[in-house]
Amino acid sequence: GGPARAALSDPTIAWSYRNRTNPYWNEIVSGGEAFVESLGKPKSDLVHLINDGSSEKSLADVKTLLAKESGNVALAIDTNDAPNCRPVVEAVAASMGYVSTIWNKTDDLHPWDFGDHYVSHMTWSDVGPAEQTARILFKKMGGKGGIVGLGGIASNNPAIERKQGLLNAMKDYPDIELLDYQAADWDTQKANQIMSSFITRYGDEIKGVHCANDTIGYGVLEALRAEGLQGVIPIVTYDGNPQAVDLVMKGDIEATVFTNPHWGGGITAALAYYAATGHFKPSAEPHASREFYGPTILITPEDAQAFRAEYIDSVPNYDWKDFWGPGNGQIVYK
Amino acid sequence: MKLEALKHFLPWFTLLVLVTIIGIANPAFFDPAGLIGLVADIVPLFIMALGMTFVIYIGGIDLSVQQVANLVTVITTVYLANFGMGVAVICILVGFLFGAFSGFITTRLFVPSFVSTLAMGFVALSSARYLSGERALSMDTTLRNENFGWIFGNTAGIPHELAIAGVLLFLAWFLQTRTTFGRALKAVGSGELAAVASGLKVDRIKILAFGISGTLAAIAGLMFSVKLSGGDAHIANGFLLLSIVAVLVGGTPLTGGVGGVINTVVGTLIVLVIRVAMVYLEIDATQQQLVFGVVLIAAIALTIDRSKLRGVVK
Amino acid sequence: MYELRKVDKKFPGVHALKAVDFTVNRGEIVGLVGENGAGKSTLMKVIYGAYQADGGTVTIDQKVVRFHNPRQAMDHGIGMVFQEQSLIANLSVMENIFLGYEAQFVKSGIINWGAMAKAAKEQLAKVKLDVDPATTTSKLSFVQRQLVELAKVLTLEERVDGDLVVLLDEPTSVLAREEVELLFELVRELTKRASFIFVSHRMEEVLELSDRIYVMKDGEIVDVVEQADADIRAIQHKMVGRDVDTQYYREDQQKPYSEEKLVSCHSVSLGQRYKDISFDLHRGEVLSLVGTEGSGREAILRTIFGLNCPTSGHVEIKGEQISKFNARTSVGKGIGYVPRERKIEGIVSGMSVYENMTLSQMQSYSSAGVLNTAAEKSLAREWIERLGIKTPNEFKDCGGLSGGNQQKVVLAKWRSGGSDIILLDHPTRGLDIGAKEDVYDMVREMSSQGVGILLVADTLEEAIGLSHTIIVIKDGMFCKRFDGKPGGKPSLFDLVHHMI
Amino acid sequence: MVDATAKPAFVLRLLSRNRIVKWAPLLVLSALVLFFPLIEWLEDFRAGDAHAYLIDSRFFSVRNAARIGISATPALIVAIGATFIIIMGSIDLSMEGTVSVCAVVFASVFIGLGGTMLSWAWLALPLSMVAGAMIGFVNGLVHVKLKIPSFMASLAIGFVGTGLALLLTRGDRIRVEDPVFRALLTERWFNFPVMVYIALVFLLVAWFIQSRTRLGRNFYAVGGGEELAHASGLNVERIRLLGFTLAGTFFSVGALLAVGRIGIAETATGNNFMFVSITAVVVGGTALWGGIGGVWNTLAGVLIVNVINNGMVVVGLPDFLQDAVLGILVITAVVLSTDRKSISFVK
Ligand SMILES: Nc1ncnc2c1ncn2[C@@H]1O[C@H](COP(=O)(O)OP(=O)(O)OP(=O)(O)O)[C@@H](O)[C@H]1O
Ligand SMILES: Nc1ncnc2c1ncn2[C@@H]1O[C@H](COP(=O)(O)OP(=O)(O)OP(=O)(O)O)[C@@H](O)[C@H]1O
Ligand SMILES: [Mg+2]
Ligand SMILES: [Mg+2]
Repeated sequence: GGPARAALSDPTIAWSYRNRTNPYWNEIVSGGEAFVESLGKPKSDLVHLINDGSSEKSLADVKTLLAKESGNVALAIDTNDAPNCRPVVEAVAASMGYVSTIWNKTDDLHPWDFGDHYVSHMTWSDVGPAEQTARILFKKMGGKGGIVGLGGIASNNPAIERKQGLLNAMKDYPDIELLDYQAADWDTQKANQIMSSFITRYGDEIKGVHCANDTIGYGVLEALRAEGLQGVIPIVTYDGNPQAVDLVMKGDIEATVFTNPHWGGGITAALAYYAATGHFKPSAEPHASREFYGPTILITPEDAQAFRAEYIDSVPNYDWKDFWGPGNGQIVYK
Repeated sequence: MKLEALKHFLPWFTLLVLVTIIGIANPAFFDPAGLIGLVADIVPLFIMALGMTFVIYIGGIDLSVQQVANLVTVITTVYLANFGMGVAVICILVGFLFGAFSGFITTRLFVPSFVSTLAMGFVALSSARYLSGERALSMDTTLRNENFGWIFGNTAGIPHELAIAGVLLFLAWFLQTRTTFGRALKAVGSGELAAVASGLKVDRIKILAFGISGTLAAIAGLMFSVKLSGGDAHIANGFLLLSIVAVLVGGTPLTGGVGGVINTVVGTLIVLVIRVAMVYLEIDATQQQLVFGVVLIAAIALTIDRSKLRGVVK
Repeated sequence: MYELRKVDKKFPGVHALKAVDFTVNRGEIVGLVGENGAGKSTLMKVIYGAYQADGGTVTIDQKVVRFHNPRQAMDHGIGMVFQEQSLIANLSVMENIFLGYEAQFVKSGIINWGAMAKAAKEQLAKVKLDVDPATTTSKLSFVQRQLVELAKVLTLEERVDGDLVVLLDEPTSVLAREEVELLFELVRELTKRASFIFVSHRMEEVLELSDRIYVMKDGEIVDVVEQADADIRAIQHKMVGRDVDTQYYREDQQKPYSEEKLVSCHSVSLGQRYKDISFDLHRGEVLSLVGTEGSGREAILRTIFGLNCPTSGHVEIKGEQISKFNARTSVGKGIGYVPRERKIEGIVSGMSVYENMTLSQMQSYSSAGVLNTAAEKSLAREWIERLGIKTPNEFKDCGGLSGGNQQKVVLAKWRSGGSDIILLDHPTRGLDIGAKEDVYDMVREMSSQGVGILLVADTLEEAIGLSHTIIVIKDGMFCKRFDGKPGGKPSLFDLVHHMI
Repeated sequence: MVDATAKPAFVLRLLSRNRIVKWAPLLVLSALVLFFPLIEWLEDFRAGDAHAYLIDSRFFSVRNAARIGISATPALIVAIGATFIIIMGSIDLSMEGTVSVCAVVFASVFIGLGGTMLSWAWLALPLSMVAGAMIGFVNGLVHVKLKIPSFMASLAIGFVGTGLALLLTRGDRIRVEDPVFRALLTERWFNFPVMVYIALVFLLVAWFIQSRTRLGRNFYAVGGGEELAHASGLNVERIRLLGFTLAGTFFSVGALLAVGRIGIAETATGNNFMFVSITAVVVGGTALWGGIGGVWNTLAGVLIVNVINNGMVVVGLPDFLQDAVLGILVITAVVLSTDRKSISFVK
């Protein structure tokens, strides 16, 4: 970490994320904007850096912004790939900006190694919730039969964890057989094609489908619909997008997991901003406040209605200074 | 005739226009340290585009560069502990072999490079996925710093990254303009049949051009991997289209025989500046892609020397 | 009826047409001659609407017209047979014939192929060509394609009321004599309906066919002569601006060749292209292969140069048997090849004159792969001087030179590299007499310096005039060998007799 | 080069070689269709329950053919659009953007007008096709009028298209749930969903354009020699413009089918169409340098690519290997369908 200097007075608040073509990131952005508005600024004051899945662009854009604002930046970022986190954080710290990250970070990188400038890292422990959705799926299947799984980009952390959750759940269900598990790269159309091929290969053996996120779930659902199998073969997904919640309510999806991206988007920006403006001193906080898990809410047909009312139909008014309230404890490394 | 000579500088003119626009909007852009930093960051992309130039110069295209770089990030990360700096040799060799094999498929089996390199890219992707165990890998930081830390140093205010780019550019330029190989490349790009009938080993030259592209893609991947201190099978995604755009905007058309590595310097800078402009001019997030496309059309319309496109524009 | 008055055309740096006056009367065949780059093709293209004149007027039957594209010219009855063939190889014959005029066969948006085939048959009948109109054009022979080209132009007959003007830009340069006869016959028949403008570098043909002859030089019409008054030497003088030696083959300079064998072919065959060919080429010898188009002569040259690999037999170069047929090896053994398609295989357009000259011998102008450009340039200057290549300097793009000068660059490439076996494939095709003379001079000179030359000549006269030895090839097979020492040369008749 | 003056025997042999090359894509397709069941059979055989090779094959079944059909249709229509352009010797890389825009335009108008085919909302279909045609037209204008090579022009237009789709949706995805529209996927005639028949109709339309209209034939003329075509009086600029417009229209039909398949329109709808469709066109035997090939080739090419993708999963190939195998098979297919004797070099 660099030498401490006077906190920034009015840093540029920026969010760097993958793209705008995905509801998940749109929710993140809406949270970021809500936070900016809570400061009495127009939401257009939030600077968007979009990397389109390119780590190179992610890093380059961050550096450009740092150069433009001479380091007067409070940055919230998902660095797109875990290895990209280190150079991003190093660049921000070197120019005395403040950064909070979510999702992608290598295990050997920690906020406290950078003094105040690397404010925090939030991720979601997806193993547990993914295990829960798997259990819901298995229960629906009567505890036996074959399942197939469709994962995200195989090297992505959440993809790995969500698959792990599925595998963990299977330990308690000896009669469940994992027929196949393939990466669908978070892509609806790819998921659709893989699923229809799975149906060819395994036919009636498939009694359930475990999807790594909602986007994949939509593709799977349509592959099933094409065969007249929607509602016959249960599926579970992840992310809790509004449309997926609707599908849970209709019973097309058995369960999904809400990670509250709106809150995540707001709070990550808030952490960077309030650290930058000296509202709190990150280095004075315990480790648990600097690396922590975000909230997860399991959504099943029973509670979908209530969930929708609470989180989607009206967005809750969050206290953007309550950094750690909804969190889920310190990150644990295996 | 004066006008003819000016055409040579059209890409530079485009660059100047773009830079001026940003500079007017935000004079902070001209801060030298900031500028050097920005330019240093584009080095891996530039190196990849440099390799791409050779292939486009002979009228082909290399769609495998991004995947080769992906594979190399994995190789570097996995084998750094075993081989230290020697891992660079492995990477370069792998890059060269992938490129050369694409070239072989193109020249000997008559598969258009659009397809052969795309397919070889798939092979590289599979290898990367296999080798990485489908995980994002990170390097041991001390090992990285011991072996490759020097890449990110500074000497007299010049980032070493830039120096590396400079050296590679010089080598590429020398190869293109001063050697029999470079002359042969030009002949192959402008008139392959005449090159054959002059007794040149055209197949070998083409295979080598693809090999160079693969090699430079590997070097780009290596630098990127070291910079990020890790690698995975997707980490270099986003390089491919930009490196093609950099070459074409620089004024090396896909028809071959015209342009060259110096053009790619301008092309890369134009790409850099367009990208930087998005941030400096605070373009709305949902409009960035649209603006990129439009500016790209404008930049190319300004840049390309239509008289050199020889005959019809396809 | 068709008249150009004071037509001007400028290209960047070139004043291609200078106040040209040009008239074509009904049913007339007008010849147009001039050296390379005189502006003949440009004039044709202005008439045809492919280029737009910068000044002057064009009138048809006293009405002023101005064409913005070839289509408008066609609609006024003007058609053109191009110097380089203009048929599209991947289309069928009938599609080529009616290209751009398919509308007549379209009914409610659908092309009626049957009707088109029938109409195409009629057109083909006009040029006495019997091929299936649905044949892909690339499958036709060169001559057949030339006839299709003419048939295509003749569709104007039906399409346009009134008179036609058909432009023939060097239509004969690739035809053998009997095909030329056929073409001429057709043209004469067609004067009932059309006027013709005939461009050729073969002066005898122009004289034979044309009623009136325009002579161009440097973008200007320098003379107009009636056929009756035409005199080859006078015209040539006007064209070139100096006297042209009638003895331009320089037969008197022909020296006997030595006994040293440079190339020996032993029963070489290539599939069905040519079979069982044996001959020797000696140091200082000029050996011509004569035969009709497609008799396999070019294929033999290409085999010796390594561009194709024979299916049986073997070739020895300077006593060594070739085991691997590729251009690289042949060049290494001192063979140089001047291809027929000089713009495709001869020069690399886009590269400068000096780069073209050293392309085959870069190792001699480099050390460890690094070029010695200064040496290359001085070599280029030397040869530009020596062969009188018309180019402002050695940096000029070779693609911008005229055909004759391109040809000289190709020759310079091989000669400067010390090649002592030169394969010439139609070396004078499309060259004006001035340029041709230069080529003949070079052939003589090379031969006297001990270079062995294998020639596939443009005309029989050329073959007879230049060669020590003439071998007649018929249908890919050795037919007859003639000794061509000065004084004992075979006659045209002797050769033709064996060729067909 | 073809030496037409050679002996008839040679011509005959040549013809037969031509014929083999011409049918090569179909042969490759057939080989693949027989190959995957073989792997499947071997797998079962080793597991001890051999089945009848083709009759009991899961891959070689009508149901699976329908699945391949569903996944292939949008790509097929997009690739057909690209085929016209490639026949002209140009290339169109704008499909990803165009597909996204058209999908999004369709979905938002459709929802806006009532969200069911039984209302005026059906107007969204032609409107989306108009949008596609317009993007194609602009693409053509940029290419022809600014004299920017089609590769660059269409690539940039593709970026613009994706950007436009993003601007229209602000990143949201639009679900189209109207059962009448979704009948494209859910309604089956003779085991195949309606969308497959629709695609077939458009394939026939494309074939008709290619073989029976002046525009279609002119594509071949331009691809065979643009300068020659111009000298023969063709208005090449107009043909190119129309070509790109036509391609844009087909891209939009592809977009509609893609929405029909997934029920979602979003900025990402166009993802992956670029490489898949160009690869399919080339694998089908249409030459990138123009003048050769056609829509039937493209059908074969798209089926080859989709059969490989489907087959690899069906025979249980580990997913990290699938990219490599696809790559190798694609190269093989192109090698087999290339007439090496008729070309002197490729780039
Ligand atoms: N497209 C062009 N651009 C620039 N200059 C041209 C062009 N076409 C012709 N010229 C110039 O016009 C002059 C006349 O050329 P043209 O082709 O008409 O000659 P030509 O008489 O047909 O020669 P040849 O006998 O070789 O066919 C040439 O000197 C050339 O420099
Ligand atoms: N695109 C062009 N740009 C500049 N000059 C040109 C161009 N095309 C042709 N020329 C000029 O036109 C003249 C004649 O060219 P042309 O191609 O007709 O050569 P040529 O001597 O007729 O050879 P050939 O008969 O074999 O075609 C040359 O002097 C050349 O400089
Ligand atoms: Mg001419
Ligand atoms: Mg000429």
